[in-house]
Amino acid sequence: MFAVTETPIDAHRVEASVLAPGYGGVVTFLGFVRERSDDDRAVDGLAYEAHESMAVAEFEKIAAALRERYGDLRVAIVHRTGSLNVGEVAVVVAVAAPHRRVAFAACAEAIDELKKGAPIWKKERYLDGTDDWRENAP
Amino acid sequence: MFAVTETPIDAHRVEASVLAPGYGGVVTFLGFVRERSDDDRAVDGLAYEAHESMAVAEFEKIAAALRERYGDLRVAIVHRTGSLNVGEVAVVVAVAAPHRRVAFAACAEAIDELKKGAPIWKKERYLDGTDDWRENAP
Amino acid sequence: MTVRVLAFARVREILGSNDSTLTLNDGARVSDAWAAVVERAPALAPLARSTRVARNGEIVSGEEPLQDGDELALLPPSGGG
Amino acid sequence: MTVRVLAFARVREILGSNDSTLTLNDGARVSDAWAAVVERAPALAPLARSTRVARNGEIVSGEEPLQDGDELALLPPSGGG
Repeated sequence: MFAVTETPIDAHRVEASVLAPGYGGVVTFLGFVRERSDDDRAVDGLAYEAHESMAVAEFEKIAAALRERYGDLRVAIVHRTGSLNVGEVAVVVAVAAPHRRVAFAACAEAIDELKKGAPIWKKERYLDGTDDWRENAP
Repeated sequence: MFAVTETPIDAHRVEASVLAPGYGGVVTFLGFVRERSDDDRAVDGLAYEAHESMAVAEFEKIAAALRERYGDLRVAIVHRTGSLNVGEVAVVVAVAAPHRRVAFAACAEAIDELKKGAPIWKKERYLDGTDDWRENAP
Repeated sequence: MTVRVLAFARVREILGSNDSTLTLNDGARVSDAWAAVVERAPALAPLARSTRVARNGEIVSGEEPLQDGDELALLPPSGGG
Repeated sequence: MTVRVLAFARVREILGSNDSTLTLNDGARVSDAWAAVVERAPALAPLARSTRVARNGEIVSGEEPLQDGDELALLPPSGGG
Protein backbone atom coordinates (compact mmCIF):
# COMPACT_ATOMS: atom_id res chain seq x y z
CA MET A 1 0.00 0.00 0.00
CA PHE A 2 1.50 3.30 -1.17
CA ALA A 3 -0.71 6.31 -0.80
CA VAL A 4 -1.16 9.97 -0.06
CA THR A 5 -4.46 10.74 1.60
CA GLU A 6 -6.42 13.75 2.80
CA THR A 7 -8.40 11.65 5.25
CA PRO A 8 -7.03 10.37 8.60
CA ILE A 9 -4.73 7.38 8.18
CA ASP A 10 -5.91 4.03 9.51
CA ALA A 11 -2.54 2.80 10.78
CA HIS A 12 -3.84 -0.70 11.39
CA ARG A 13 -4.94 -1.11 7.78
CA VAL A 14 -1.49 0.01 6.62
CA GLU A 15 0.17 -2.48 8.95
CA ALA A 16 -2.26 -5.25 7.99
CA SER A 17 -1.39 -4.74 4.32
CA VAL A 18 2.18 -6.04 4.84
CA LEU A 19 1.30 -9.16 6.85
CA ALA A 20 1.91 -12.42 5.01
CA PRO A 21 3.06 -15.96 5.76
CA GLY A 22 6.83 -16.22 5.95
CA TYR A 23 7.29 -12.62 7.11
CA GLY A 24 7.97 -13.17 10.80
CA GLY A 25 8.91 -9.63 11.79
CA VAL A 26 6.88 -6.48 11.22
CA VAL A 27 8.10 -3.01 12.18
CA THR A 28 5.73 -0.06 11.97
CA PHE A 29 6.63 3.60 12.31
CA LEU A 30 3.98 6.16 13.19
CA GLY A 31 4.87 9.82 12.88
CA PHE A 32 2.64 12.26 14.75
CA VAL A 33 2.24 16.01 14.52
CA ARG A 34 4.27 17.28 17.46
CA GLU A 35 3.29 20.17 19.69
CA ARG A 36 6.76 21.71 19.47
CA SER A 37 8.59 22.52 16.24
CA ASP A 38 12.23 21.50 15.74
CA ASP A 39 13.19 25.00 16.86
CA ASP A 40 10.88 24.70 19.85
CA ARG A 41 8.00 26.90 18.78
CA ALA A 42 4.51 25.99 20.02
CA VAL A 43 2.69 24.39 17.09
CA ASP A 44 -1.01 24.97 16.56
CA GLY A 45 -1.30 22.64 13.58
CA LEU A 46 0.08 22.17 10.11
CA ALA A 47 -0.74 21.56 6.50
CA TYR A 48 0.94 19.07 4.19
CA GLU A 49 0.75 19.32 0.45
CA ALA A 50 2.12 16.80 -2.04
CA HIS A 51 2.64 16.13 -5.70
CA GLU A 52 0.49 13.08 -5.29
CA SER A 53 1.44 10.94 -8.26
CA MET A 54 5.14 11.69 -7.81
CA ALA A 55 4.92 11.04 -4.06
CA VAL A 56 3.33 7.64 -4.59
CA ALA A 57 5.92 6.85 -7.28
CA GLU A 58 8.67 7.88 -4.84
CA PHE A 59 7.26 5.57 -2.14
CA GLU A 60 7.35 2.71 -4.65
CA LYS A 61 10.95 3.56 -5.56
CA ILE A 62 11.94 3.61 -1.90
CA ALA A 63 10.41 0.16 -1.43
CA ALA A 64 12.09 -1.19 -4.57
CA ALA A 65 15.49 0.10 -3.41
CA LEU A 66 15.01 -1.53 0.00
CA ARG A 67 14.12 -4.87 -1.60
CA GLU A 68 17.20 -4.51 -3.77
CA ARG A 69 19.36 -4.08 -0.67
CA TYR A 70 17.65 -6.39 1.83
CA GLY A 71 15.93 -9.01 -0.30
CA ASP A 72 12.39 -10.05 0.28
CA LEU A 73 10.33 -7.36 2.04
CA ARG A 74 6.75 -6.13 2.12
CA VAL A 75 6.51 -2.35 2.47
CA ALA A 76 3.62 0.07 2.94
CA ILE A 77 3.94 3.85 3.10
CA VAL A 78 1.03 6.24 3.60
CA HIS A 79 1.35 10.00 4.11
CA ARG A 80 -1.35 12.42 5.12
CA THR A 81 -2.04 15.70 3.31
CA GLY A 82 -4.20 18.70 4.13
CA SER A 83 -4.70 20.29 7.53
CA LEU A 84 -3.65 18.31 10.60
CA ASN A 85 -3.93 19.02 14.29
CA VAL A 86 -1.28 18.31 16.90
CA GLY A 87 -1.41 14.61 17.80
CA GLU A 88 -2.70 13.40 14.43
CA VAL A 89 -0.83 10.73 12.47
CA ALA A 90 1.16 12.32 9.63
CA VAL A 91 2.85 9.23 8.19
CA VAL A 92 2.84 5.47 8.60
CA VAL A 93 5.57 3.14 7.32
CA ALA A 94 5.18 -0.61 7.80
CA VAL A 95 7.77 -3.20 6.78
CA ALA A 96 7.45 -6.97 7.01
CA ALA A 97 10.54 -9.12 6.63
CA PRO A 98 11.45 -12.74 7.27
CA HIS A 99 13.60 -11.58 10.22
CA ARG A 100 13.37 -8.66 12.58
CA ARG A 101 16.73 -6.94 12.05
CA VAL A 102 16.00 -6.37 8.40
CA ALA A 103 12.51 -5.09 9.22
CA PHE A 104 13.94 -2.53 11.66
CA ALA A 105 16.68 -1.37 9.29
CA ALA A 106 14.40 -1.15 6.25
CA CYS A 107 11.63 0.71 8.11
CA ALA A 108 14.10 3.26 9.51
CA GLU A 109 15.63 3.78 6.08
CA ALA A 110 12.25 4.13 4.42
CA ILE A 111 11.26 7.07 6.59
CA ASP A 112 14.73 8.63 6.21
CA GLU A 113 14.41 8.41 2.41
CA LEU A 114 10.86 9.73 2.47
CA LYS A 115 11.97 12.78 4.45
CA LYS A 116 14.91 13.33 2.11
CA GLY A 117 13.20 13.21 -1.23
CA ALA A 118 9.46 12.64 -1.37
CA PRO A 119 7.61 15.60 -2.96
CA ILE A 120 5.69 16.48 0.19
CA TRP A 121 5.80 19.84 1.97
CA LYS A 122 4.85 21.00 5.42
CA LYS A 123 3.67 24.38 6.56
CA GLU A 124 3.61 24.71 10.32
CA ARG A 125 1.22 27.11 11.98
CA TYR A 126 2.29 28.42 15.38
CA LEU A 127 0.31 29.49 18.39
CA ASP A 128 1.78 32.98 18.06
CA GLY A 129 -0.10 33.35 14.75
CA THR A 130 2.91 32.95 12.44
CA ASP A 131 3.49 30.10 10.04
CA ASP A 132 6.44 28.68 8.12
CA TRP A 133 7.32 26.16 5.41
CA ARG A 134 9.60 23.62 7.08
CA GLU A 135 12.19 21.85 4.99
CA ASN A 136 13.97 18.66 6.00
CA ALA A 137 17.75 18.64 6.21
CA PRO A 138 19.05 17.18 2.92
CA MET B 1 1.95 -1.99 29.56
CA PHE B 2 4.12 -4.97 30.49
CA ALA B 3 2.43 -8.32 30.35
CA VAL B 4 2.54 -12.02 29.62
CA THR B 5 -0.75 -13.36 28.35
CA GLU B 6 -2.28 -16.67 27.35
CA THR B 7 -4.87 -14.97 25.17
CA PRO B 8 -4.15 -13.49 21.72
CA ILE B 9 -2.37 -10.14 21.91
CA ASP B 10 -4.25 -7.06 20.76
CA ALA B 11 -1.32 -5.27 19.10
CA HIS B 12 -3.28 -2.07 18.70
CA ARG B 13 -3.98 -1.83 22.42
CA VAL B 14 -0.29 -2.31 23.15
CA GLU B 15 0.62 0.41 20.66
CA ALA B 16 -2.10 2.72 21.94
CA SER B 17 -0.74 2.41 25.47
CA VAL B 18 2.46 4.31 24.55
CA LEU B 19 0.84 7.21 22.69
CA ALA B 20 1.09 10.55 24.47
CA PRO B 21 1.52 14.23 23.64
CA GLY B 22 5.14 15.12 22.97
CA TYR B 23 6.09 11.64 21.74
CA GLY B 24 6.19 12.27 18.01
CA GLY B 25 7.61 8.93 16.88
CA VAL B 26 6.22 5.49 17.66
CA VAL B 27 7.90 2.27 16.52
CA THR B 28 6.13 -1.04 16.99
CA PHE B 29 7.58 -4.49 16.50
CA LEU B 30 5.32 -7.48 15.92
CA GLY B 31 6.86 -10.93 16.07
CA PHE B 32 4.88 -13.73 14.45
CA VAL B 33 5.16 -17.51 14.68
CA ARG B 34 7.01 -18.45 11.50
CA GLU B 35 6.28 -21.49 9.38
CA ARG B 36 9.96 -22.41 9.14
CA SER B 37 12.28 -22.87 12.11
CA ASP B 38 15.72 -21.25 12.19
CA ASP B 39 17.14 -24.54 10.91
CA ASP B 40 14.45 -24.64 8.21
CA ARG B 41 12.14 -27.30 9.61
CA ALA B 42 8.42 -27.00 8.81
CA VAL B 43 6.72 -25.71 11.97
CA ASP B 44 3.26 -26.92 12.92
CA GLY B 45 2.94 -24.64 15.95
CA LEU B 46 4.63 -23.91 19.23
CA ALA B 47 4.16 -23.43 22.92
CA TYR B 48 5.64 -20.66 25.03
CA GLU B 49 5.95 -20.91 28.77
CA ALA B 50 7.15 -18.16 31.10
CA HIS B 51 7.99 -17.39 34.69
CA GLU B 52 5.31 -14.76 34.55
CA SER B 53 6.23 -12.47 37.43
CA MET B 54 9.93 -12.58 36.53
CA ALA B 55 9.16 -12.00 32.85
CA VAL B 56 7.08 -8.91 33.60
CA ALA B 57 9.79 -7.67 35.98
CA GLU B 58 12.37 -8.23 33.21
CA PHE B 59 10.26 -6.22 30.73
CA GLU B 60 10.16 -3.37 33.25
CA LYS B 61 13.95 -3.58 33.72
CA ILE B 62 14.48 -3.48 29.96
CA ALA B 63 12.33 -0.34 29.72
CA ALA B 64 14.11 1.30 32.65
CA ALA B 65 17.52 0.59 31.08
CA LEU B 66 16.36 2.10 27.77
CA ARG B 67 15.11 5.24 29.50
CA GLU B 68 18.45 5.44 31.30
CA ARG B 69 20.27 5.36 27.95
CA TYR B 70 17.89 7.31 25.69
CA GLY B 71 16.03 9.61 28.05
CA ASP B 72 12.32 10.03 27.89
CA LEU B 73 10.54 7.02 26.37
CA ARG B 74 7.24 5.20 26.72
CA VAL B 75 7.61 1.43 26.36
CA ALA B 76 5.15 -1.46 26.20
CA ILE B 77 6.09 -5.14 25.97
CA VAL B 78 3.60 -7.99 25.78
CA HIS B 79 4.51 -11.64 25.17
CA ARG B 80 2.16 -14.50 24.47
CA THR B 81 2.26 -17.85 26.31
CA GLY B 82 0.57 -21.18 25.73
CA SER B 83 -0.07 -22.87 22.38
CA LEU B 84 0.25 -20.76 19.24
CA ASN B 85 -0.34 -21.53 15.60
CA VAL B 86 1.82 -20.41 12.71
CA GLY B 87 0.97 -16.79 11.88
CA GLU B 88 -0.11 -15.78 15.40
CA VAL B 89 1.50 -12.81 17.14
CA ALA B 90 4.06 -14.00 19.70
CA VAL B 91 5.35 -10.66 20.96
CA VAL B 92 4.65 -6.95 20.61
CA VAL B 93 7.07 -4.19 21.58
CA ALA B 94 5.98 -0.55 21.20
CA VAL B 95 8.19 2.44 21.93
CA ALA B 96 7.20 6.10 21.77
CA ALA B 97 9.91 8.76 21.80
CA PRO B 98 10.10 12.47 21.09
CA HIS B 99 12.03 11.66 17.89
CA ARG B 100 12.04 8.71 15.54
CA ARG B 101 15.68 7.61 15.66
CA VAL B 102 15.51 6.97 19.36
CA ALA B 103 12.22 5.11 18.95
CA PHE B 104 13.76 2.79 16.34
CA ALA B 105 16.92 2.15 18.36
CA ALA B 106 15.10 1.56 21.63
CA CYS B 107 12.49 -0.75 20.10
CA ALA B 108 15.17 -2.87 18.39
CA GLU B 109 17.16 -3.09 21.60
CA ALA B 110 14.10 -4.00 23.65
CA ILE B 111 13.38 -7.08 21.57
CA ASP B 112 17.09 -8.02 21.53
CA GLU B 113 17.19 -7.82 25.32
CA LEU B 114 13.95 -9.75 25.69
CA LYS B 115 15.31 -12.57 23.57
CA LYS B 116 18.57 -12.59 25.51
CA GLY B 117 17.27 -12.73 29.03
CA ALA B 118 13.53 -12.81 29.64
CA PRO B 119 12.42 -16.03 31.39
CA ILE B 120 10.32 -17.26 28.48
CA TRP B 121 10.78 -20.55 26.66
CA LYS B 122 9.65 -21.91 23.33
CA LYS B 123 8.93 -25.47 22.30
CA GLU B 124 8.50 -25.82 18.56
CA ARG B 125 6.36 -28.61 17.17
CA TYR B 126 7.24 -29.74 13.65
CA LEU B 127 5.10 -31.16 10.88
CA ASP B 128 7.19 -34.36 11.01
CA GLY B 129 5.81 -35.03 14.51
CA THR B 130 8.96 -34.09 16.44
CA ASP B 131 9.35 -31.15 18.79
CA ASP B 132 12.21 -29.24 20.37
CA TRP B 133 12.96 -26.57 22.97
CA ARG B 134 14.55 -23.70 21.07
CA GLU B 135 17.02 -21.50 22.86
CA ASN B 136 18.10 -18.05 21.69
CA ALA B 137 21.77 -17.40 21.04
CA PRO B 138 23.18 -15.71 24.16
CA MET C 1 4.85 25.44 -27.48
CA THR C 2 2.95 25.54 -24.22
CA VAL C 3 3.84 23.66 -21.05
CA ARG C 4 1.87 23.23 -17.86
CA VAL C 5 3.55 24.38 -14.64
CA LEU C 6 2.62 22.83 -11.31
CA ALA C 7 4.04 24.66 -8.30
CA PHE C 8 4.15 23.57 -4.67
CA ALA C 9 4.62 24.97 -1.19
CA ARG C 10 6.78 28.09 -0.98
CA VAL C 11 7.20 28.25 -4.77
CA ARG C 12 3.44 28.00 -5.27
CA GLU C 13 2.83 30.83 -2.82
CA ILE C 14 5.37 33.13 -4.48
CA LEU C 15 4.17 32.30 -7.98
CA GLY C 16 0.57 32.80 -6.87
CA SER C 17 -0.71 29.73 -8.69
CA ASN C 18 -0.42 25.96 -8.32
CA ASP C 19 -1.29 25.25 -11.94
CA SER C 20 -0.48 27.62 -14.82
CA THR C 21 0.60 27.62 -18.45
CA LEU C 22 3.78 28.93 -20.07
CA THR C 23 4.24 29.67 -23.74
CA LEU C 24 7.84 29.04 -24.83
CA ASN C 25 9.79 29.13 -28.07
CA ASP C 26 10.34 25.84 -29.86
CA GLY C 27 13.57 24.25 -28.68
CA ALA C 28 13.12 25.61 -25.13
CA ARG C 29 14.70 23.72 -22.26
CA VAL C 30 13.83 23.42 -18.57
CA SER C 31 16.15 26.34 -17.79
CA ASP C 32 14.15 28.53 -20.19
CA ALA C 33 10.93 27.59 -18.47
CA TRP C 34 12.44 28.45 -15.08
CA ALA C 35 13.61 31.82 -16.46
CA ALA C 36 10.07 32.53 -17.69
CA VAL C 37 8.65 31.63 -14.29
CA VAL C 38 11.14 33.92 -12.52
CA GLU C 39 10.22 36.71 -14.92
CA ARG C 40 6.63 36.28 -13.82
CA ALA C 41 7.60 36.18 -10.10
CA PRO C 42 11.09 37.64 -9.54
CA ALA C 43 11.02 36.69 -5.83
CA LEU C 44 11.57 33.09 -6.98
CA ALA C 45 15.11 33.86 -8.18
CA PRO C 46 16.83 32.98 -4.87
CA LEU C 47 15.08 29.58 -4.89
CA ALA C 48 16.68 28.48 -8.18
CA ARG C 49 19.34 26.36 -6.53
CA SER C 50 17.06 24.56 -4.09
CA THR C 51 14.10 23.97 -6.42
CA ARG C 52 14.12 20.72 -8.34
CA VAL C 53 12.14 20.46 -11.55
CA ALA C 54 10.30 17.36 -12.72
CA ARG C 55 9.26 16.91 -16.35
CA ASN C 56 6.30 14.57 -16.65
CA GLY C 57 7.02 13.11 -13.22
CA GLU C 58 10.79 12.64 -13.54
CA ILE C 59 13.37 14.94 -11.98
CA VAL C 60 15.44 16.50 -14.78
CA SER C 61 18.31 18.96 -15.19
CA GLY C 62 18.05 22.45 -16.66
CA GLU C 63 19.42 21.11 -19.95
CA GLU C 64 16.41 18.86 -20.51
CA PRO C 65 14.61 19.81 -23.76
CA LEU C 66 10.87 20.41 -23.55
CA GLN C 67 8.02 19.35 -25.79
CA ASP C 68 4.64 20.91 -26.34
CA GLY C 69 2.23 19.64 -23.66
CA ASP C 70 4.87 18.78 -21.06
CA GLU C 71 3.99 19.04 -17.40
CA LEU C 72 6.68 20.68 -15.29
CA ALA C 73 6.56 20.44 -11.50
CA LEU C 74 8.51 22.93 -9.39
CA LEU C 75 9.59 21.11 -6.22
CA PRO C 76 11.11 22.94 -3.26
CA PRO C 77 13.08 20.90 -0.67
CA SER C 78 10.97 18.19 0.91
CA GLY C 79 9.24 18.69 4.23
CA GLY C 80 7.33 15.41 4.57
CA GLY C 81 7.44 12.85 7.36
CA MET D 1 14.39 -26.10 55.89
CA THR D 2 12.15 -26.53 52.90
CA VAL D 3 12.29 -24.55 49.66
CA ARG D 4 9.89 -24.47 46.75
CA VAL D 5 11.35 -25.32 43.33
CA LEU D 6 9.78 -23.99 40.16
CA ALA D 7 11.13 -25.56 36.97
CA PHE D 8 10.62 -24.48 33.36
CA ALA D 9 10.91 -25.80 29.83
CA ARG D 10 13.52 -28.52 29.35
CA VAL D 11 14.41 -28.55 33.04
CA ARG D 12 10.76 -28.98 34.00
CA GLU D 13 10.35 -31.89 31.61
CA ILE D 14 13.42 -33.70 32.91
CA LEU D 15 12.53 -33.04 36.53
CA GLY D 16 8.98 -34.18 35.86
CA SER D 17 7.41 -31.35 37.84
CA ASN D 18 6.99 -27.62 37.50
CA ASP D 19 6.46 -27.04 41.23
CA SER D 20 8.02 -29.21 43.93
CA THR D 21 9.50 -29.01 47.41
CA LEU D 22 13.02 -29.73 48.59
CA THR D 23 14.04 -30.37 52.19
CA LEU D 24 17.57 -29.13 52.84
CA ASN D 25 19.90 -28.86 55.81
CA ASP D 26 20.10 -25.54 57.59
CA GLY D 27 22.84 -23.41 56.05
CA ALA D 28 22.20 -24.84 52.57
CA ARG D 29 23.07 -22.71 49.56
CA VAL D 30 21.73 -22.59 46.02
CA SER D 31 24.40 -25.09 44.92
CA ASP D 32 23.11 -27.57 47.51
CA ALA D 33 19.57 -27.19 46.20
CA TRP D 34 20.77 -27.79 42.65
CA ALA D 35 22.69 -30.91 43.83
CA ALA D 36 19.51 -32.22 45.45
CA VAL D 37 17.55 -31.59 42.27
CA VAL D 38 20.16 -33.42 40.20
CA GLU D 39 20.04 -36.32 42.65
CA ARG D 40 16.31 -36.53 41.97
CA ALA D 41 16.80 -36.27 38.17
CA PRO D 42 20.40 -37.12 37.18
CA ALA D 43 19.73 -36.21 33.54
CA LEU D 44 19.78 -32.57 34.67
CA ALA D 45 23.52 -32.70 35.42
CA PRO D 46 24.66 -31.57 31.95
CA LEU D 47 22.37 -28.52 32.23
CA ALA D 48 24.13 -27.13 35.31
CA ARG D 49 26.16 -24.60 33.38
CA SER D 50 23.34 -23.24 31.25
CA THR D 51 20.62 -23.16 33.94
CA ARG D 52 20.29 -19.93 35.86
CA VAL D 53 18.72 -20.00 39.31
CA ALA D 54 16.53 -17.26 40.72
CA ARG D 55 15.88 -16.99 44.45
CA ASN D 56 12.61 -15.20 45.15
CA GLY D 57 12.67 -13.66 41.68
CA GLU D 58 16.31 -12.53 41.57
CA ILE D 59 19.05 -14.37 39.66
CA VAL D 60 21.68 -15.54 42.17
CA SER D 61 24.96 -17.47 42.19
CA GLY D 62 25.45 -20.95 43.62
CA GLU D 63 26.96 -19.37 46.74
CA GLU D 64 23.71 -17.66 47.70
CA PRO D 65 22.51 -18.89 51.11
CA LEU D 66 18.92 -20.12 51.35
CA GLN D 67 16.23 -19.55 53.93
CA ASP D 68 13.25 -21.65 54.84
CA GLY D 69 10.35 -20.86 52.54
CA ASP D 70 12.46 -19.56 49.65
CA GLU D 71 11.22 -19.97 46.10
CA LEU D 72 13.86 -21.16 43.66
CA ALA D 73 13.25 -20.96 39.92
CA LEU D 74 15.34 -23.10 37.55
CA LEU D 75 15.71 -21.13 34.32
CA PRO D 76 17.13 -22.69 31.13
CA PRO D 77 18.42 -20.36 28.38
CA SER D 78 15.69 -18.04 27.11
CA GLY D 79 13.68 -18.86 24.01
CA GLY D 80 11.22 -15.96 23.96
CA GLY D 81 10.55 -13.47 21.23
